[in-house]
Amino acid sequence: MLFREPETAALEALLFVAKNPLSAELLGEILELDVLKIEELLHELRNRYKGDSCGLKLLDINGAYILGTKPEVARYIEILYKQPSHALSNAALEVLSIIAYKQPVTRGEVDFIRGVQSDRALATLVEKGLVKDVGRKDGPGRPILYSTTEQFLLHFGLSSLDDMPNLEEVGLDSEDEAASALE
Amino acid sequence: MLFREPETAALEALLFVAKNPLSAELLGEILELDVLKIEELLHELRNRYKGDSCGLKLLDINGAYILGTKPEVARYIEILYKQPSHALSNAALEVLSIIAYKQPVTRGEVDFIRGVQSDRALATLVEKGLVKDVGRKDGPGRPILYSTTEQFLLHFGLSSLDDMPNLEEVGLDSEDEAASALE
Amino acid sequence: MESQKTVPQVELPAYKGPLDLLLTLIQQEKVDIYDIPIARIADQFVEAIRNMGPMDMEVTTEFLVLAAQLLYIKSRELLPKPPKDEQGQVEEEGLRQELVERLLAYRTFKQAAQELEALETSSGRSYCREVDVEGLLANVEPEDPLKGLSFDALWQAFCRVIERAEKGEEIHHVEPDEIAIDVMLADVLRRVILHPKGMRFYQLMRIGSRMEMVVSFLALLELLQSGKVRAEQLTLLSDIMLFPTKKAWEFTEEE
Repeated sequence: MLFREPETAALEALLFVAKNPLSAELLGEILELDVLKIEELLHELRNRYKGDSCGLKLLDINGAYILGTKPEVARYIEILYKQPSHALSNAALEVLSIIAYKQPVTRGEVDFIRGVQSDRALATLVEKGLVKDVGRKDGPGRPILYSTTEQFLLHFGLSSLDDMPNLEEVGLDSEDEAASALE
Repeated sequence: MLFREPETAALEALLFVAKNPLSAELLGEILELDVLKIEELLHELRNRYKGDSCGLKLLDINGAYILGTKPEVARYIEILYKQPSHALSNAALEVLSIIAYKQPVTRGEVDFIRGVQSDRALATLVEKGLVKDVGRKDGPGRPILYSTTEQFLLHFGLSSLDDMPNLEEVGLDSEDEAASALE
Repeated sequence: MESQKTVPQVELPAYKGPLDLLLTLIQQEKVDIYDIPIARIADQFVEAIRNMGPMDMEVTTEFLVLAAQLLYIKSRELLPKPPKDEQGQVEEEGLRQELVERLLAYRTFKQAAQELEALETSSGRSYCREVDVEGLLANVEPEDPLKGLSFDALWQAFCRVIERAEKGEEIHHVEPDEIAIDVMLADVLRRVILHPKGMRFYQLMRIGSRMEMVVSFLALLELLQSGKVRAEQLTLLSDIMLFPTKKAWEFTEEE
């Protein structure tokens, strides 16, 4: 256990910097040790990483070795690297709501309803996979038609667009008034 | 020692996967621990790596942390990467020392101090990522200014520029005069 | 000359420049850098360059420049000094002083370079990993951009659109008699579209002026004529109800 310490250190360092898994043969060549000895040192490393306070792990990939992280710590790594997802802007929400209610719809139609340009908000929605291009509208310029995606339905727990609250049912005050007057 | 084991493991894993050194503040945010606690866990890791059979090392670069390999095992890594030892030439070391102590500095200033052209040595240093272009000096020709990089700190095992060996005071004073004669 | 015998020890390619060579010669002579025996050192310097053999032209030039400087200082010192030539005296001192300063500065950084070299061997040469972030995250699902968003928030966004249409900001900010028919046309159509279950004609009025009513009515007539809006009046005295038709969505083509 106490001998071969420098070689164990070198072995660990090699497995640490390796870009691809290293075979026991290659490790043996570099460290000038026979493969059996390498296997022994690898075993020692594997044991060392077993402790709960250790976040590293010896990965054996088709008989070649490399250091990796334990699955238990994966979520922290995700936090480190995940792009903080920015909440959708008000403009994007407005565009999304219009598309949800009146799909398929063109950008020009969305612009008209909102009374302002919606190109940037629309691009964000497409990029985030909430809205997609579903074809082109007949007529001059053949503008692109947009609809919501499955991801949109999934998020709101809707199995289809028919499950969307009805614009007529949810009601606007003035609109309710108007509707009741009508009945 | 025995509590906070999962956090220590996560800390080690974060330092392992980090692309750049991580500050204690960021680590604290990810692990939901205060900075003091992080420092404590870092201390624990540092001690763990002290063993001769350990090839890793906790690097502290400008107050941020990352895992690296110990200097003792460098030659094995150089064999793995099939790189000749990346030790620097004397000329490169001279250029580097001038840049390190006088940064930001132009090539002309370096040349003046050395009394010889330094372009080739400087190009090597830039290529190795030890030195970088940090802008241009005001004045005729607007020459490029060079400074050292984090890679420089790593290469020499320094935590920050403050860890650089002290220069003889006399030397620096007269040198400043000489350099100002150039400007 | 005696000094010439010491010169061949010098292994020239090791010199990093003329200052380095000069410094080495001074160290070999074991003389104070502030009190260089210029005549002797200059000769040694020139001799050393002579022994260099073919070298990089630029490097050779740099050595020659310093050699010339040394020889110049030497010649000044050897010349008998005219008693009243104070300026010459000052100039000579200045040249020597400048040389000393450059040597001192160079020596400082040469030492610093040696210290760095020692550091490189003892504590440096740490290697970090090359991290493949994309690989790390390959199995991670991208975060839901709708995370934390309730349906209510989406609905509120829609209500904001409706409110804005109701307010008709561009209408309010214009004097009623300036309301252009096409502005009013878009405004009326937008509001009718947002009331799929119908809205009363009088709801279109915001200001209530006669001009507004006339322009709104003209806009409505045009919308009725183009078939984008349908009007209903259940009884003679009840309100006129306005509904969007399928054709209401054909406005973009006109824009």
